[in-house]
Amino acid sequence: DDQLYIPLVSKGFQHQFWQAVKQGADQAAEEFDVRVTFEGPDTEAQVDRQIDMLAAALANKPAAIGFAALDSQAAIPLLRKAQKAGIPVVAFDSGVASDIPLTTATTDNVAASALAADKMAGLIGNKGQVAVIAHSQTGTTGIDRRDGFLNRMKAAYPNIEVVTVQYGDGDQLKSTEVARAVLTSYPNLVGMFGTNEGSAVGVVNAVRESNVKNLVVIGFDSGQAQMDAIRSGLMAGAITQNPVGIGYETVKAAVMALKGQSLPKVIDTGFYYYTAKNIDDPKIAAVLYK
Amino acid sequence: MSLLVEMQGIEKRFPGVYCLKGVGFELRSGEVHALMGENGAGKSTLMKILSGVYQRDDGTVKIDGSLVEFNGPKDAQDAGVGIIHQELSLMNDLTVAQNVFIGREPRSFLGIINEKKLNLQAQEIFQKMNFDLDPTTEVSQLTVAKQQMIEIAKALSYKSRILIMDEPTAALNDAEIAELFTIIESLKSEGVGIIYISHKMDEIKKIADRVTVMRDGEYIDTVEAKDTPLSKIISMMVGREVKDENVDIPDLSSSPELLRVKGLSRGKEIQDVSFSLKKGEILGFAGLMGAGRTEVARAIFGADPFDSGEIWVNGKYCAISTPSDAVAAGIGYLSEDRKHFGLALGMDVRANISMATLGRFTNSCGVLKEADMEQIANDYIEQLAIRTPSDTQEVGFLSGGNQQKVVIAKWLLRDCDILIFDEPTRGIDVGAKAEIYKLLEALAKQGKAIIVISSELPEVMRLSHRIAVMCQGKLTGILPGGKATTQEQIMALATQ
Amino acid sequence: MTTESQTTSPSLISKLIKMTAHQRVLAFASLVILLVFFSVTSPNFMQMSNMLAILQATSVNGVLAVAATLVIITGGIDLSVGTLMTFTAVVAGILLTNLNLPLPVGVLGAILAGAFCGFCSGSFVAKMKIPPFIATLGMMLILKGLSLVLSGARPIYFNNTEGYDAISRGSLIGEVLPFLPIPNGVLILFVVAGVASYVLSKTVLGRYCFGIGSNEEAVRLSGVNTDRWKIAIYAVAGGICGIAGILISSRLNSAQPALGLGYELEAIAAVVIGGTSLSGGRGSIIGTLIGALIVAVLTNGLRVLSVAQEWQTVITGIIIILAVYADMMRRQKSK
Amino acid sequence: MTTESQTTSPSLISKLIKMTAHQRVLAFASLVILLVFFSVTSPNFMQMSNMLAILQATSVNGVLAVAATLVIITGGIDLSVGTLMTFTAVVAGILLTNLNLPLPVGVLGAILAGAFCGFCSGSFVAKMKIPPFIATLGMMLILKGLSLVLSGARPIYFNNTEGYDAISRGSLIGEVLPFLPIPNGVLILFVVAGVASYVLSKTVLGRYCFGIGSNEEAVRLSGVNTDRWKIAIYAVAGGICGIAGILISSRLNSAQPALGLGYELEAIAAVVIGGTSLSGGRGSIIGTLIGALIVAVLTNGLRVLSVAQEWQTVITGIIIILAVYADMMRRQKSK
Ligand SMILES: Nc1ncnc2c1ncn2[C@@H]1O[C@H](COP(=O)(O)OP(=O)(O)OP(=O)(O)O)[C@@H](O)[C@H]1O
Ligand SMILES: Nc1ncnc2c1ncn2[C@@H]1O[C@H](COP(=O)(O)OP(=O)(O)OP(=O)(O)O)[C@@H](O)[C@H]1O
Ligand SMILES: [Mg+2]
Ligand SMILES: [Mg+2]
Repeated sequence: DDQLYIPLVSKGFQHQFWQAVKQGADQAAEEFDVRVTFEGPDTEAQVDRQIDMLAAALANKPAAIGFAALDSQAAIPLLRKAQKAGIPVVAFDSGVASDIPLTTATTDNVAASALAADKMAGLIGNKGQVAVIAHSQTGTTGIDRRDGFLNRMKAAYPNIEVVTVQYGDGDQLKSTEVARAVLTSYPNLVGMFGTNEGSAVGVVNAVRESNVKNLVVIGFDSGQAQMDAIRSGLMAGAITQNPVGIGYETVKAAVMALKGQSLPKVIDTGFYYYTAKNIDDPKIAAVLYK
Repeated sequence: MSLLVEMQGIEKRFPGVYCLKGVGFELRSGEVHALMGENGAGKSTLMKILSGVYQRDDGTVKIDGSLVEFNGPKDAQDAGVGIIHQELSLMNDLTVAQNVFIGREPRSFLGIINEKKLNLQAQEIFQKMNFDLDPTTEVSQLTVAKQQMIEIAKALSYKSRILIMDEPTAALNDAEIAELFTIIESLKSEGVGIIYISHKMDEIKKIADRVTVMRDGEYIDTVEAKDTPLSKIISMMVGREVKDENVDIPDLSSSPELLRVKGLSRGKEIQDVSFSLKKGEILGFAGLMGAGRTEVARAIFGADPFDSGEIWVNGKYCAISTPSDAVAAGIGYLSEDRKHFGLALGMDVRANISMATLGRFTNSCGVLKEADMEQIANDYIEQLAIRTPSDTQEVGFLSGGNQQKVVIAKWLLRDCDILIFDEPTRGIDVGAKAEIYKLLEALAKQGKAIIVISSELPEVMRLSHRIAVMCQGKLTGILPGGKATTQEQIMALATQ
Repeated sequence: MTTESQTTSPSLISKLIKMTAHQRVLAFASLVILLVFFSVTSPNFMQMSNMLAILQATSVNGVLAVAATLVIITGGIDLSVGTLMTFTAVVAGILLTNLNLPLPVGVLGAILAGAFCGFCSGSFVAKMKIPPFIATLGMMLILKGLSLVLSGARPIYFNNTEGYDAISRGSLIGEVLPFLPIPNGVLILFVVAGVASYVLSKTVLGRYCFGIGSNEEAVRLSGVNTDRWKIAIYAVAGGICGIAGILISSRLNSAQPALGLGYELEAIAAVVIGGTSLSGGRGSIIGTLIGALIVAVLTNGLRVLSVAQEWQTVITGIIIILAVYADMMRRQKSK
Repeated sequence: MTTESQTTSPSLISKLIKMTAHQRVLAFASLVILLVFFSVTSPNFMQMSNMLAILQATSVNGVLAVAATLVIITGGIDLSVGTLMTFTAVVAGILLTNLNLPLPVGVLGAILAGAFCGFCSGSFVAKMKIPPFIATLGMMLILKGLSLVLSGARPIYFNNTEGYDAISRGSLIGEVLPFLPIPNGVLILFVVAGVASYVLSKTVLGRYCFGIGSNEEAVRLSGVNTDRWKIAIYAVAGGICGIAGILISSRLNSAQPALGLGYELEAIAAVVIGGTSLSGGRGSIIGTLIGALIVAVLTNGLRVLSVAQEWQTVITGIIIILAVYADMMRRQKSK
């Protein structure tokens, strides 16, 4: 077939966030009549595996490439090779420390979790102890979301103490276990922030299992369980990015580049705070994945 | 007497080994039929074919006159063939009773095992054998001899009509052997046919009705046991006369002392054992099963710890806590259990022979001198007549007796001043045995000090310059060797 | 296996020492030391709710470890326990949510699916003579992929199935004894462990487990069809993983197709910490339970102490080594 | 180990068949079949650049697998190879970037750090009699934590160190033979494998590796200080992991502190696919290389064919089982 081939090398595959990105990419593929493949390593630590994937993608002589770098530097030699071969590169989710990618389809994770901090502060009356259950200690999204929250709390809310940051690897079961231990060690906790779907659902599970009342839970991303928790009031609200949009924009940008159209340096796909009130707004509902 | 088994033209090849070359064999009911031959003659292989462990390449097997085809040991069992394998094949982590009845546990609905009944059944068999053992003991806790008794008990429990015993007495002492022979007699009277393999020639005269001899994978002849002198059987086996002279005891009065053991003790197993050993001397250790001889040897060698006692080598106190200490002090120990303690079965003959001596075959960078090792290995293969296709054959594929020779070669090569040989001739054929006796004597003449532990009294008496007797962990006496001591004198000390 | 008391006067204390010196009791020593240590260092550790959290955390890993124990005793290894659990959870999800079948069908389906996968692994090992490591590694990859394929790479929620989450989270005991709200998941773990322990020590299957692990050739030479039994053992282990699949999906109220990778190492670790030998022939379910509890207490305790995560890992590593070392010493002494 | 030819006329063809039937050559069969299959199905597979990508992908896993082979031949297992690699990469990063020391110091430091960790694991196994699984699992956790602690949980970039990335990415061969730009990383893999293979077959260390794996007690009773040799073997394996640490950090131009988890299973898989027995006493480095290449070719080929990722996993699982099965059949026949 003579369809244009655009492989997307992502940071992950099995997790819902990445599946949503894939979904957006598939949508765009259909719309622009290109062939898209989507691949990512098992964990966000496997920088070298991602590079092997990128190498295999390049071997297939693609028309363009979408790439979400696990490490901002590691892939630069391969990207240079792509550049030399005239293959346009579109970055998504997080950037590459280089000017090779024509554009980056992303949202500001730091600003997004700073918003989570603001919402948390408002709900707990600007004082008390809160904890963070994060999904990764070393991955860029994990670091950005954690630090965005912590720095905002430190800078703007002196009476709020972030007592601990613990990591559950984004695994629902492990996050549940971690959150329960945090609830045990900090009985006076008033709020908890989970930095991705697995972490947030873990917090909700822990709250449910240990029968804690009056704890403000704020999550990140979407997914059925998280949306249910918001509807039922267990979770006050959550930040969502637009993963479907990220996937869609990435492929779209690649197609535009191939047509020789100019692209902005950054395509900001935006983020939103949603609660039980606005969860069904069409604008919000459109960016949530189940 | 009816023909129970008829094997004809049996052929079997292994890679590089033409093992059985058209062998025939027959067994009548109610007879003990001895199968004789040198190490590697093919006896065990023939029996493994009869018991369904191996498949033959050619030939026919008839049982009760009808042709049979065994696809596995189960088929043979169902046809009434039971076997005691030459190599112990027990499950070390299970208890004695569980071993005996594996596959035939008394079970109720849903496969729930009646453990009580199991132990009782085992107890019954042991009682019949006059063998005193708690059926709930774990097999790994037992000595080789007791493990051998369990193999026998297991084979008996099948109530087979055809019972193959492949060197059942190699690890046994006279008392147990006598016990086994009464059992054999009573089985005979029940019409069971028994195939008996052994390298202990005196046993043949005692129990065999007929003798079939094999050599180099070929059938030689079948003769009536009582009409044929042993020397004839031996020359049929070996293809020549075997002569073995009696011991002549050298004068060692001016010989320096090489080893002194003072007050060696550990729990009940070793109680205050003291003795000394001179350069050029062969000290035999006699005793019943479990007398503690192996324990003493292992303690001296540093293989097991001991509570108190001292070991002096060459007049100097020696702190030995590991085998490498012992070897450094010039002590070598050939274990009674070659499979577990003597050989790396997965490695080749050459590697096993040189295992204790690698330092001699390496340059300063730790690179091995393969050519030298090959040379030496082949020297020993020749000297000890080890039957193997080459020095790169995996030891696990050798016949039992040839495996034993490989361990002996390992220690001969190590050239220690003090050599402890624990059951060195276990499973070794008559011809080779005589060779090994001569070898030990030659070593002693060269100035080595040798301890020989053996459960065969004639062997101890044949070899030893002095005989130490042990009983229940104690050294009960040291007797002079040669004609000066009778079997009765030794037994008196061994059963105190 | 008896240890002799050093004291000569048969005082109460010496008797107590004698009692605790007994092998079985001492196996708990590391666990007890950990519990005492964390109770002393953190006031929040020794609460009913935290103890329940620890037990709850043990339940899934414990059940997987029980499955792994059976296979390891035969001298094999099962790397597929984690993804098999996930796969069976997905199967349950499809049966219950996508096909809307009644709850018992879903539960049974998951267990049977697990048993079938175990049967396949067992056949690879027994019939095709593939080393267990490879057979189950292959199975692990196959199941990892199939879970994603079957679920469409998204979680399946059990919202249609009334009472599904109660399987793990509800508390039958709590209904009778309100002060002891032990979750059903934990109850199921103990039932599974109890049955497995009984099967291991009292039935033919268990006997052959030990026999095959101890000396497979000897068992075969005794006329036992070892291949068939090995397959049976892997199938049983697979069925137990199916139970773990039910437990985890009930607790998360969803089948998460991406979960389960890495759980195999944790399960095998619990088994080995519990004193079961990887070379086969030796082991016990009670040991495995203790091993799983040691891991769970350690993990929870360090978290409750709010030790920084990177140090948690370091300390866990050290303590696992020490716990096993203590266990080795104990065994050596009791010999 | 000889195979007899069936044909009676000694024609050229029968001779050829005889030659290829030779054990060593046939070991490559699965690998060759995979290569041929992918070449036929995808025009992009058989390009120089893709072959180099496959080799590059093999290099790190290959070196780890070589390290694991040594330990596995002794009958042990090393679960720490992956995190040990990461740890040594972090050590190199600290030496070179944080302390600004010259390149050789960093390389040597990483290798020595690896050897030291191996020495520790070896001591746990040999002196404390801790099962290798637990000793190296503990080590894996300790090193995982320490890597995060030392690096402050963020990557250390080697931007100060001129030429660090050339260690893996540069091509000495390419400078001489421009049409064959094999990266140094691959060269290093082959050098490491060659040396390890020589050590295994020609030196005392290798002999004791096999001896200990085959029957440790028999070797000990031959007067060999098996404990000391075991420690040495683990230390050598650790040093090799240090080389892998250099390779991966040079390839990524950074030490990634969270990487490495899960790599142990892949390395062990390569070893076992290569025919080394997990029960010890048997194995070869060439087998391990083939095993690592099979995995790399399979992974790359399926990607180049653009198979959906979930199906990639399923197919990989199936083919690994089949490849090992073919290998088992071959060995059985050649017996
Ligand atoms: N599985 C095997 N593979 C290769 N060779 C074998 C195998 N089994 C036996 N052999 C060879 O076949 C020959 C006969 O061995 P067998 O065990 O039958 O001898 P045997 O007469 O029982 O000797 P022994 O008295 O020493 O027990 C030996 O040379 C042995 O090396
Ligand atoms: N591994 C073991 N565990 C427990 N007891 C043992 C073990 N090995 C030997 N024993 C016991 O130690 C005692 C001495 O056994 P040892 O093997 O030294 O006797 P021996 O005189 O060499 O006799 P033989 O070798 O003929 O059996 C016996 O009572 C035996 O049951
Ligand atoms: Mg024999
Ligand atoms: Mg003895």
